[in-house]
Amino acid sequence: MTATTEAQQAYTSDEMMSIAAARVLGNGQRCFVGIGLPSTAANLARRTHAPDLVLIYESGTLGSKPDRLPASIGDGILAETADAVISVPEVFNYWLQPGRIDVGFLGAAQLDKFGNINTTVIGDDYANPKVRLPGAGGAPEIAASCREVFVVVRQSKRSFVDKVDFVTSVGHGSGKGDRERLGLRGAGPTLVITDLGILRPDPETSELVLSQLHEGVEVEQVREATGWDLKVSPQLSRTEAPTEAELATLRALKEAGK
Amino acid sequence: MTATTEAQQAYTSDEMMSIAAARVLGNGQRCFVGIGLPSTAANLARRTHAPDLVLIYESGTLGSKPDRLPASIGDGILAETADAVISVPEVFNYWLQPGRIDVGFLGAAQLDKFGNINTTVIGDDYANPKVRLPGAGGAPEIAASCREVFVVVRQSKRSFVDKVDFVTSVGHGSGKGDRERLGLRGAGPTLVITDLGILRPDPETSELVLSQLHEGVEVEQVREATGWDLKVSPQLSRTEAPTEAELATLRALKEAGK
Amino acid sequence: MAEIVSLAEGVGRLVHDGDVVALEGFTHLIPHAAGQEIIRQRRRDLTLVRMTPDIVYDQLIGAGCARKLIFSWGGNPGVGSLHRFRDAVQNGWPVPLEIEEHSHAGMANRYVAGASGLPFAVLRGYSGTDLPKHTDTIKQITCPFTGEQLAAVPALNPDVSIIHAQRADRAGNVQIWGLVGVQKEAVLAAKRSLVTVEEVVDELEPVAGQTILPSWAVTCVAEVPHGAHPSYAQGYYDRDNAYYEHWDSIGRKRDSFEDWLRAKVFDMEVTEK
Amino acid sequence: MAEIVSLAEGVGRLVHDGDVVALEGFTHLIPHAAGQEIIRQRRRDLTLVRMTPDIVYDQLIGAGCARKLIFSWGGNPGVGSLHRFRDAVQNGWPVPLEIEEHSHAGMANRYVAGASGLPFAVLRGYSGTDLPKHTDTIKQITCPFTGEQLAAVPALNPDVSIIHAQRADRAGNVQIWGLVGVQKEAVLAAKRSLVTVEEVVDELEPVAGQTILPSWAVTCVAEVPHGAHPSYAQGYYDRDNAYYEHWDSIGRKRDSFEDWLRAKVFDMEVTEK
Repeated sequence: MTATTEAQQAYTSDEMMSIAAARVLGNGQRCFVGIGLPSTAANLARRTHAPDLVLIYESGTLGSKPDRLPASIGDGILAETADAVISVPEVFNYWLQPGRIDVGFLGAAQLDKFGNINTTVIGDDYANPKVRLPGAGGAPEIAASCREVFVVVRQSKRSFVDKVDFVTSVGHGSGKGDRERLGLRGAGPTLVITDLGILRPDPETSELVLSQLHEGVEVEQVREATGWDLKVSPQLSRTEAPTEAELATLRALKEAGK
Repeated sequence: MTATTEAQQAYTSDEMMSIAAARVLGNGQRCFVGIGLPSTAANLARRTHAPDLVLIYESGTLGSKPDRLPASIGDGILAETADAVISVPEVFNYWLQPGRIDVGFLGAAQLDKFGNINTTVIGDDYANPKVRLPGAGGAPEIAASCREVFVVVRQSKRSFVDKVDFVTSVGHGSGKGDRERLGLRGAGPTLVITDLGILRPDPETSELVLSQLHEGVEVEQVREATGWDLKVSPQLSRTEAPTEAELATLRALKEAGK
Repeated sequence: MAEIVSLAEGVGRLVHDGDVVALEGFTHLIPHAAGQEIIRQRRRDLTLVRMTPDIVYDQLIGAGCARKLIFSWGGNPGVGSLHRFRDAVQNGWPVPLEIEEHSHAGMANRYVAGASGLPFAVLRGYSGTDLPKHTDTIKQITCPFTGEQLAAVPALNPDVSIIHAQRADRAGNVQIWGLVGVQKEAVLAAKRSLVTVEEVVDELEPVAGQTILPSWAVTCVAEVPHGAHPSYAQGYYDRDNAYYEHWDSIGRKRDSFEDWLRAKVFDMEVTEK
Repeated sequence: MAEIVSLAEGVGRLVHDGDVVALEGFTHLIPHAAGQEIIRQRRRDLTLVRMTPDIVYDQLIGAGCARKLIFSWGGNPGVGSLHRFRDAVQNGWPVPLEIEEHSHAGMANRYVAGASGLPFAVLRGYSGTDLPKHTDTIKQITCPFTGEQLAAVPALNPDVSIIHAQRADRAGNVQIWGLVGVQKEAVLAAKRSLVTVEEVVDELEPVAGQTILPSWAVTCVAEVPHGAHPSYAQGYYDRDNAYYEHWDSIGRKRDSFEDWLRAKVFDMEVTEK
């Protein structure tokens, strides 16, 4: 899965994705972190350009400062290094629900062109699914209540679909204005960071369009990895390749987490 | 205010009241304690026959074990000696509301023949009261949710009225069956302990009747201190005079609390 | 992130005429110094919110800062009445005081709803009492699953909540222990918040039973040693029970109160400069 | 007051066929030993409740103890799927498993309502998702003050809740610290409760961030060292991350799971006697 550019780069597309995802987090932001790819990116951001990033995990930690990647959402290191440890009901009721969190950082098993997320079932029949996924967890309310949502997910025709089989977490619903109609107070997914590039909702339609390509990736490659007729932003830009410092920090984090 | 018996006793009627109130608390019971007379009685009980009485104060302490009378409901000694200190919302929501408390121990400014309590206003006009009292505090929900309620209050025509000017906390409403109709789950006031004796609700009507006389008090004296036509239980009994141990413990508690 | 300011600056910036203001602290950690600073800055038309408007609000009410009080128990704990509160309710002195009266359970849940970003809270409360006749912020609600009737109260979301805590670090993280009351909820329910603390320290050593309000959940922090007196700060000083008794003699009469106001509040302004 | 019992006695007395049973512990302090004791005692037709039915419920489901699961996230955290859970949902093996699916916020609030003696909880949740189409315990409710539409979920009141904690004293007071999850609410919501602890001690030294469940709020306490493994108990042992990976290979196939069940659960019964 090494990204191929003219000169073969010494980083994988997964590394590019994590680094691109880390870069979009601003210093001092309050970030509700899902485990896996989001946690990797958020911890990388805190170790590079955003030392004051406030990491919030649904297990009940505010301001965790782990010195390695947590192995799970409730890794002891998250509690031991937190500013405050609170109960799970309090996380959701006092901190997430009122809109105190700037960024909800989510993964997805399946994502559609309006940024709706499915982590529940693959297949049309909920009672007899093709694949039973883990389910909602904290995601529906993270997607509803954070000021904005960043999704980080590997891109493929299987995962990027025209319409998700099950709406676990609402992105932009069936298009512009749906969030307001549903009473969802956050802005929803404003960025989808993949191993190929970055998608953003079109300001007119809220449909996700390709707005940024990672180094060495071509538009056609992204379109082939997308299950709908992907539009490309007129302001399409290029992701800068990872710096040595970013790569070294990411690798050290992952190594320490083993 | 010394109780007069044939041989002048060496205790006051207030002391008799506190001791009589302490005696009705069973060892191991969970008791939600109001400040003032109830707190004196509950602490006396814990120091005499009920060492395992669990004292709960609305300031957020479960199982306080003060070695002197607390000067207020939030005296530091209540927190320092508690099994657990919790927030005020938690006291009401997790501990009182679900019916976990055996006895709610309340005072009253005004009490009527069905044990309804007024601590809000004296006079008919809420907007222009004759006397503005402190208000409800925790009492309405203590009276609603504890398994039973004991009221401890000095008896006088002014305080024991036919109908309270304002129902701050519901006793037996307007009579038998009213608590069930109102959805109140505890039994309500089962004992009213005064400086003259003890009143209990009649099982048929829920009207408070005189069921016990303190040493040296006569029925007529109690009737004169009651603002309704007080009925007397056919099983009228006599309170035993304070023992030396009870008096000594009560006085030591009060002395230490100064 | 919370800014560390002086008390005068904090009150000056955060409390405006006409605001809904909550000062919380349940017996423990009552923000008395902040209350007096509000008087000193001559704020008017405040809607004051507090479960137990004891001395701290008797002072604000007597000084004419408030037009409305939202509360559940108004007395001088262990002593008796609040005479300035009574004088305002019964005689409209120095200005009329509107009241909105709840129970503790109702008030606590109103803050919880406010802190939770919900418009209302549900509780088992008020049933059969006369409170709903006089308080229009108590309604009934039906459980959509069981059909049961319960009480509903609207969220409290003060313009500013003020609390006192033991300490904060230089980043503005606030640490409280002992009786924690409803202070966390009051701060989280408010649009702005001021936390006065006994001391600002380099590091917040963990304490059993502590509550931490992270810096980013607080607007301003002011170091105000003894800022809770005559209330207490566990680990710092005890409750001044004699002062509560003493207050009765000050608050009982308008002239003794006004003498106190001049000597202990307004003249302090000059001293501070 | 809580009685101190053996694990076998606690499960024997408190968990009955057909009960609604909650085992809680959010990553930290998962009561694995108690889960395996339920398997060993061959309980059937349980309605299992848990926010995150991870390995502990994969085991119970695979062993055929459950007829229904109420949950919000079912996976092997950091590893992948729960194969026994999937096999029960998709193939009805070893018995069909009915599911009732919520979000974390909904489940947490259902426990809060249960602990609070309320029939339901209100939250901002589920709006626009497909969950309400399949879960009939999600309804709408209207704020009686603002007219706003919110979600309502019914209280959870398990017949028995089981949690694991660091320690208890001999009177049965239970102390927990580190990530406290939703355990207090789960215990307070339940009709009966069993708390397994790492150790029973003479005195509970205060710990920063502790939660205390007083003895009278708990039915039984059982001393079960390492009772959370492969989860962890802060201050006692770390999470066995390798075991979570290892579980994938056990749970993936019916026969490897049945081998594990025989060797690690049922044969342990003999050993214990």
